[in-house]
Amino acid sequence: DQARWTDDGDDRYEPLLSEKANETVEIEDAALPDDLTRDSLTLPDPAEPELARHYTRLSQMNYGVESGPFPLGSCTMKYNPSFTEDVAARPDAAIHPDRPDATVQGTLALCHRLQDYLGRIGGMDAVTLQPPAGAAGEFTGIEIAKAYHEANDEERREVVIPDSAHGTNFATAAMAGYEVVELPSDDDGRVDTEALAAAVGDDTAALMLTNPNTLGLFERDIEEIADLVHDAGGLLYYDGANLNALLGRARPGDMGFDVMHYNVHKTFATPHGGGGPGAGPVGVREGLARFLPNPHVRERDGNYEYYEPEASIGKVHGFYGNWPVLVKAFAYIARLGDAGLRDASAKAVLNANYLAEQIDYDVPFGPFHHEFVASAGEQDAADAAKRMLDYGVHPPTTKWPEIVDEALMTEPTEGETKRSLDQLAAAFDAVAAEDDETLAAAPSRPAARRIDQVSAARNPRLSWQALDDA
Amino acid sequence: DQARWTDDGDDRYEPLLSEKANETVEIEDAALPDDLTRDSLTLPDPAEPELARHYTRLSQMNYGVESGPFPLGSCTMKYNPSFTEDVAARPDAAIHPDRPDATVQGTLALCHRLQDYLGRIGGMDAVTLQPPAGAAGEFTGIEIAKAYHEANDEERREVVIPDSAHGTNFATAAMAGYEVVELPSDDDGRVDTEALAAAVGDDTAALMLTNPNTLGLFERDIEEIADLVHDAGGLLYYDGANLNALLGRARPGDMGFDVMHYNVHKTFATPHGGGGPGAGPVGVREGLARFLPNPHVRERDGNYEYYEPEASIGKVHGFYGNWPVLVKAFAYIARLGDAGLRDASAKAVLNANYLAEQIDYDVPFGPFHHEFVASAGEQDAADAAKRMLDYGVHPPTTKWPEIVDEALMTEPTEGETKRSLDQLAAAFDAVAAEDDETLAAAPSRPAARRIDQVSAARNPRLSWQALDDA
Amino acid sequence: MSERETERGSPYAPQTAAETTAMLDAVGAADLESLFDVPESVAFDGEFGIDARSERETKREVARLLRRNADLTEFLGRGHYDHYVPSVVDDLAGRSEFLTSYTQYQPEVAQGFLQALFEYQSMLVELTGLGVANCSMYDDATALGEAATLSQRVRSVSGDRILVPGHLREGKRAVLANYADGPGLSVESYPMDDGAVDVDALADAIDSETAMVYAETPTVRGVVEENLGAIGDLADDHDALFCLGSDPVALSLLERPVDVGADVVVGDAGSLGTGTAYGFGLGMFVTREEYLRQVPGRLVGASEDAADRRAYTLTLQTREQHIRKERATSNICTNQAWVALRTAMHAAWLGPDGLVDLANECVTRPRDLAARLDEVVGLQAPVHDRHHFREFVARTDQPASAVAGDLLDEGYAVSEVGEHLIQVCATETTAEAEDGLVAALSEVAK
Amino acid sequence: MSERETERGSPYAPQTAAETTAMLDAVGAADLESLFDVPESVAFDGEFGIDARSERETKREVARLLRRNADLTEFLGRGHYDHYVPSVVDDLAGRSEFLTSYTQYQPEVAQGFLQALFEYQSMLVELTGLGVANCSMYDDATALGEAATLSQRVRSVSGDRILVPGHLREGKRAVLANYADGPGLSVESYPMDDGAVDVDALADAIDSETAMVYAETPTVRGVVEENLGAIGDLADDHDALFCLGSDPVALSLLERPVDVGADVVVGDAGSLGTGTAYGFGLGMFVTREEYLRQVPGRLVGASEDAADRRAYTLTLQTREQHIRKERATSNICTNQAWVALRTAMHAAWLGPDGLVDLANECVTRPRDLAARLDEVVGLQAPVHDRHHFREFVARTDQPASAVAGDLLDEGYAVSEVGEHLIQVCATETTAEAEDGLVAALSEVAK
Repeated sequence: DQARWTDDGDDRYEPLLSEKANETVEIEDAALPDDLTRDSLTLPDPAEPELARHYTRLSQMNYGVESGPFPLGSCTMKYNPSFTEDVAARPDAAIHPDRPDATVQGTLALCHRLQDYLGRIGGMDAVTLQPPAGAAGEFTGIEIAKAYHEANDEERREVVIPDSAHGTNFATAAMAGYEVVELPSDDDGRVDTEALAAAVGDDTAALMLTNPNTLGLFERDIEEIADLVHDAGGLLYYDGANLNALLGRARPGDMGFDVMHYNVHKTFATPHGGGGPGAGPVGVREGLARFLPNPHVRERDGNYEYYEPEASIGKVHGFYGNWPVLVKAFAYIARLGDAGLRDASAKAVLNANYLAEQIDYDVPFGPFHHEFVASAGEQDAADAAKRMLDYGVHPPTTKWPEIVDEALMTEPTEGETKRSLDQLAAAFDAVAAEDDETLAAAPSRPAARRIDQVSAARNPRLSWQALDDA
Repeated sequence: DQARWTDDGDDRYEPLLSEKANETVEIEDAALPDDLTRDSLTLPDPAEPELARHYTRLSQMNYGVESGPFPLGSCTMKYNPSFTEDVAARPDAAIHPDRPDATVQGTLALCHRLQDYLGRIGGMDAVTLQPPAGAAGEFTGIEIAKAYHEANDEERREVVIPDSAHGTNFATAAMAGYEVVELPSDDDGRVDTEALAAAVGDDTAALMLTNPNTLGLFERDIEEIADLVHDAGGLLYYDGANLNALLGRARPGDMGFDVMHYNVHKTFATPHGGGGPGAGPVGVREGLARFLPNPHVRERDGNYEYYEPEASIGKVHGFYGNWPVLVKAFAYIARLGDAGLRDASAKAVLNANYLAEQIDYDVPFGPFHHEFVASAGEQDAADAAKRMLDYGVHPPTTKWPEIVDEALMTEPTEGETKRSLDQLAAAFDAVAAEDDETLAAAPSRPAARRIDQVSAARNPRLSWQALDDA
Repeated sequence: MSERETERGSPYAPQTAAETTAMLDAVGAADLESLFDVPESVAFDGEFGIDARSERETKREVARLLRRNADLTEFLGRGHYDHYVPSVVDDLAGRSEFLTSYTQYQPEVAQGFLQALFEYQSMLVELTGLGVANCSMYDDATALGEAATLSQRVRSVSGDRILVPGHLREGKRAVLANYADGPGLSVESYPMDDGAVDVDALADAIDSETAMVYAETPTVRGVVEENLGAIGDLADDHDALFCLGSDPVALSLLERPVDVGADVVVGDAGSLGTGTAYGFGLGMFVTREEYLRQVPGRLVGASEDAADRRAYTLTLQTREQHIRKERATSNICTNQAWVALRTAMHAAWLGPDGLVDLANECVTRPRDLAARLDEVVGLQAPVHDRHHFREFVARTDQPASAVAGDLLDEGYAVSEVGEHLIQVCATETTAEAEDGLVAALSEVAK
Repeated sequence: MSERETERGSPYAPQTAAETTAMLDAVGAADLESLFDVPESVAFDGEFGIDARSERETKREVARLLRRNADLTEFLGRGHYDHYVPSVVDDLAGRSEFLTSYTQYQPEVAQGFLQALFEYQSMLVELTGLGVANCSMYDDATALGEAATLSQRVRSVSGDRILVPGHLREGKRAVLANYADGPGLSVESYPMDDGAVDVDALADAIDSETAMVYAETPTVRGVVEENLGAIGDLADDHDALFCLGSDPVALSLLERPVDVGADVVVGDAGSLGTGTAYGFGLGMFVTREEYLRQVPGRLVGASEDAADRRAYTLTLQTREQHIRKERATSNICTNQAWVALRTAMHAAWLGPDGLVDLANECVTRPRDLAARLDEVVGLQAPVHDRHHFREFVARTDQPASAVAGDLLDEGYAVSEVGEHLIQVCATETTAEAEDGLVAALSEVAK
């Protein structure tokens, strides 16, 4: 890569914008009376050429899917097709949400079609696009379950969640006011149906489940699980984080799930954007459609309109959700169609299996699908991950799920070639052979050396105003 | 910057596409008879994710204006405003050149306006947009001069060019069938008017001149020069490569130039694209407009049309020139207006003067404008440039013009801040203080180490088919 | 291209057929289907019935759908604003190293995004005067919801009332209601007086059970709130959190939240960096340093690396769901980081002078437009005798629905906010359309 | 933004006023104007009279102008073709490291672009079978002009005749004429027979004074030339260079130029990577290895660096103007490198199967469309009883100008190429519009 000016005396990799070009403007002769205005404003003031170099430089200090393999387990870092960006940037997509329905027929038509596509893919009868992320989808789904029970005049206070589940499941249940009942996995890494039978009852509002689970394992007893939950009067919630493993092979609706969310930034290849935006549409089976968020899109005689579902839970986003993200997801699904979606899953699963086969680390559970959890064994998984950075690849998710010691949770996605998987496997194996000292000293090659997390948390400096040296 | 997978055994920085994913397709069942088709086709076949990583990686091994200072003398590597890309990408700009005039009124209106703007900026009476680059503009201009003399029933066989001129001037004159008369510079680095007086005569078709010249010096005797050439019956051609130095301060037309080209990829900030595309519009004074390339745009009653100038030299591009580049140039000029264009020149000149003041290398000639030529003195200028790469900046043009020993021809442009100029000066000075051995071993920090030019030329390998090791 | 077509599979799954075979061999599988450990009884053997398309055809299909949107000039606001976003923001934010990266779990290879988010946080700290900004929430409504739950966590005494202004966007209130549902908070409105907070009425409404008072400036009707200090004092007197709704453009000019006693500032920071995007937003969340460990969402902090250089990392993650699970401060995981990146870029492009100029234009432009509309027969504007920011409400002699509807036919969209009330939003992007709006209203309002 | 406005200067000159003052001090200048060493007598003290605009306003202004272009579906070709360019090409080629870089005078920091151009050259070598491709010229017409001057440099005997086909785009011939002017070459046409080269007539025309024979496949009328081998033999017999015009899409399917005796291949390589761009092109120039040192334009070659790794560099620069001056092989300096980058990307995206599929579609689509038009009352198509590529000529009973003009009113553009001849170009991008064209022609042609 290109050399870049650095002075050995520099104590930073790239100055802050505020260190480059801060300016203070006194607020004078404002269009408002003085007592309604601030006195001054101090912010960076780079001209466009400086701005461009600053962010170009920052981008060079960041690793994306086009930089190399990005096998973060449970994150589905697949390739984000360029053309979906162009599609979402269409001027006729950049409209205001408060227009009357009759003037946004195009937008509503696209939403209606996407609802339909998602319904078919998940085996669900109705889908809302409003939740702006996966966790927001979970919240929507759990609020729907709550509304369902309330409509049945039932008070149910518990949500059951396996110990291997995503942290969001627990937090969502708590946010909705539920008590969390944590379910231990069985020795095979799956739901322990006996423990489940013991856990569910009159207080069970729902079971939240990912399938395949975070170990990549399909919950083979899903029908029994569904029966247990349904017999207890609870609902079955599907966390769609791992849907990329099953496209066209199994549908949550067919497995007995009542509610689910889709992570379009995982399964449908919209870019993760350094943490967001995503979108978390929620699908429900027919009887639950009346609880969907307000408003919902329906078609009448070729025209589209918003309406409020009769027992709607209300809103989970101020407007209609993350529209540009939804456009990208629509474009991705329309591009791939049935065969493409099926193939994406097949190749994602093959890539995970192939990679697991190539590496020296032990993979205790299986058969897995789109991801696997290896164990770093005697090594510290976090240190091993740092060392992988030195080999130029992004490491897997580490130390989670806790069911595996020193977990390396690995999801290569369908976007890798055999060549890049071999390269990735070589990095795993090189690291596996190294000693603790080497791992602890890593990384040395990326933009920054090992960063002190403890110092960051003990002495929080969350803005340039808080820096002593700035 | 990010680490990247490399194996010490690798003998390349990034594999060729052909090394990653070559495929052979047999041509069978073609839509044409076998005897009209080839047998097979062997080319790279990367899927889009691989393609994206390949070119992302290649981009990381390339230095652009947004990477840092790019003070290549005579190249005017100024910042290229992002928005001009968006403007040129408009769908209504992406049309076919064979439409009837009535259906391209927008395109013609823009061209007409740009012709007008350029005419005002250069002090020229008519401007053609057809030449696709600066050298093509020179060719157009010299062909116009030729046509002018032929129209006067004169045979003139010589074009006079100062020794400090761009190589294109010489090549263009030869290409148009002229003999080149090379004019030595005087001790001040400018045109020697006595030598010029001796050189011009009945055979002089034109004098080609850059002003300020490649040393950044304004040809103070330009009026005398113009008189000498005109009195001899020749035309005065202005090479617009250095026009960024003079915007709003002096116009070629006012100095007595009869024909000129504009380098829009220099003066008007269209991106250089790794060598092109550019555009080289040509301006002429009134009497020469009838020789302009065919077709030319004119306005009639608010409508625009193409017409063939009565004594047109014909065409220099198959269609109408590099249209997308022209759109960007138009947008740049319209954005800046008078004040912006004037300011661009002022800051370009100030930046050059400031940088020259800061560095330890000697700058023998002055006062200069937008660029200066320093001398590396006892050092080899090419080696010094390689060493600058290690300090993370792009070096100046080296070893040219020859009038300065070990020349470092430096043009920082208006796009640099004081901060970046100080950084650049520090790089100059660090290199100036180093010994020959250090310079000869440079660079060590960029994507590649010093590249063997001799081996490349002695054993030309111009395609992957020609590589022994591929 | 044939291989790029989807008949044979995903164009974004790059394995060649030969590679697939080799890899199946390596894992000992007969075929791809045998890799799926799905019991027969739940296997899906149907089709979705979704046709694959080429990239070109997909674009055409979206174009065909979206062409059904009417071509309108919008004078719409009410929480979603159109400020011009410079091209360089699209260009830089679109770089794949930013766009396709993930949450910065490995900070050593994510310094670029972390620094950009740190800079975003810092800008919000300057704009609000408060000490801690998180690096994004979904939108203003969900940020408000998070503020309500924060109020319950940090308040020293119990209390479940959340007081909100009578003029509040319905959607925002509905989201807040859902966030309030879990912790059992009750959301109640207090009245307005000529478009601004009726401070006396608020004083009557507030009590010791009040966990949080929310106010906005500008309000959903564009009114610049003049009594923020008094509202802050009221909240303070009752140990209630004072949550202020605003946005970065308004905060560039208006009183600093810290100076009026705000404890939390929420709003849509996407008013910079996003433009009109059908309600797509960026939840701004800024609060006092004392609530640091109760803040929802991600925080970027400065630290040092092993080379003793300043470096950035996500920090205080023990607040978050992936560590704290059901005891987390929020369930948020995926956020709007990339939108925050764009906002920071846009703010830096404008600079402080540009921001102040833009904010001033947001005062003068609606002021001037209201004055012009006030001269139109059948209109009185503005309805509220207040300072406005970006937008204002006008009274119509004709039914508002008829005026707004007829305006649509003329190609202009305004909001209908009452039987005889329309709302008009004017920013720099409507500059060239205002003459047309005045002319059209002169026709349809009389 | 106020500082970004141009009243105070260029928004792309980032000095602050304080910096300007400090820098003027450093150089000892009183003010900016004193830095200009321009004699009073030639100083410009007027104004250009060009108004500055904000970025937003500039975009609006261009939009306002270009909106005057009619909204037409184009069935136009004749040397400029519309093939779909995937978004990823825009995205990757638009990266500033590529777009804003310059000619690779410092190869150590330009390996990325050099490798991409090396790959472009290699693709052309594969497509033509010839050994040396340069890394770009302006367009097909200028590349043809350069071929003509090459023919004079490399031919072992003198001779100044350049023979070109009777069916040749006028613009291309005009450019060739200008290139021929300097070296004193004469450009002469030889006749066509039913749209293809009349080989017998060519045999009559060619003589020992012939420096180069030029032929095209497909021709400007879309005819696939069937006698290339015979033309090559004729040229060879007379020691004339055989220059073949084509393009990368056609060459993916048609006979390899090396197999028909071509010495030089020119054409518009921008048919991949560019799309319709008002004639903006990419001059392809490929020739035999024996002419290497006479090749115009830039060449990228492989070499090794000091670490013994493969690396790339511009090579054989002694052919070029900046070294050889008036003895250079061409005056070209700025070329179309970035366009070549796009072409290589597009070709790689398609892959060999995609290229062959696309080329086959360029045969079948016009064939099928011609058959449909042949059934339209008032039309006979194709006029030439030949294989076609992308386009064909149809005969009209009505005057062609009336038919083409009436079609414009229906929203379709075709070329008028004779009193009763129109030309129609059909590629994958016209797929959805062909029904409409047939229907419209059914109305206007009868």
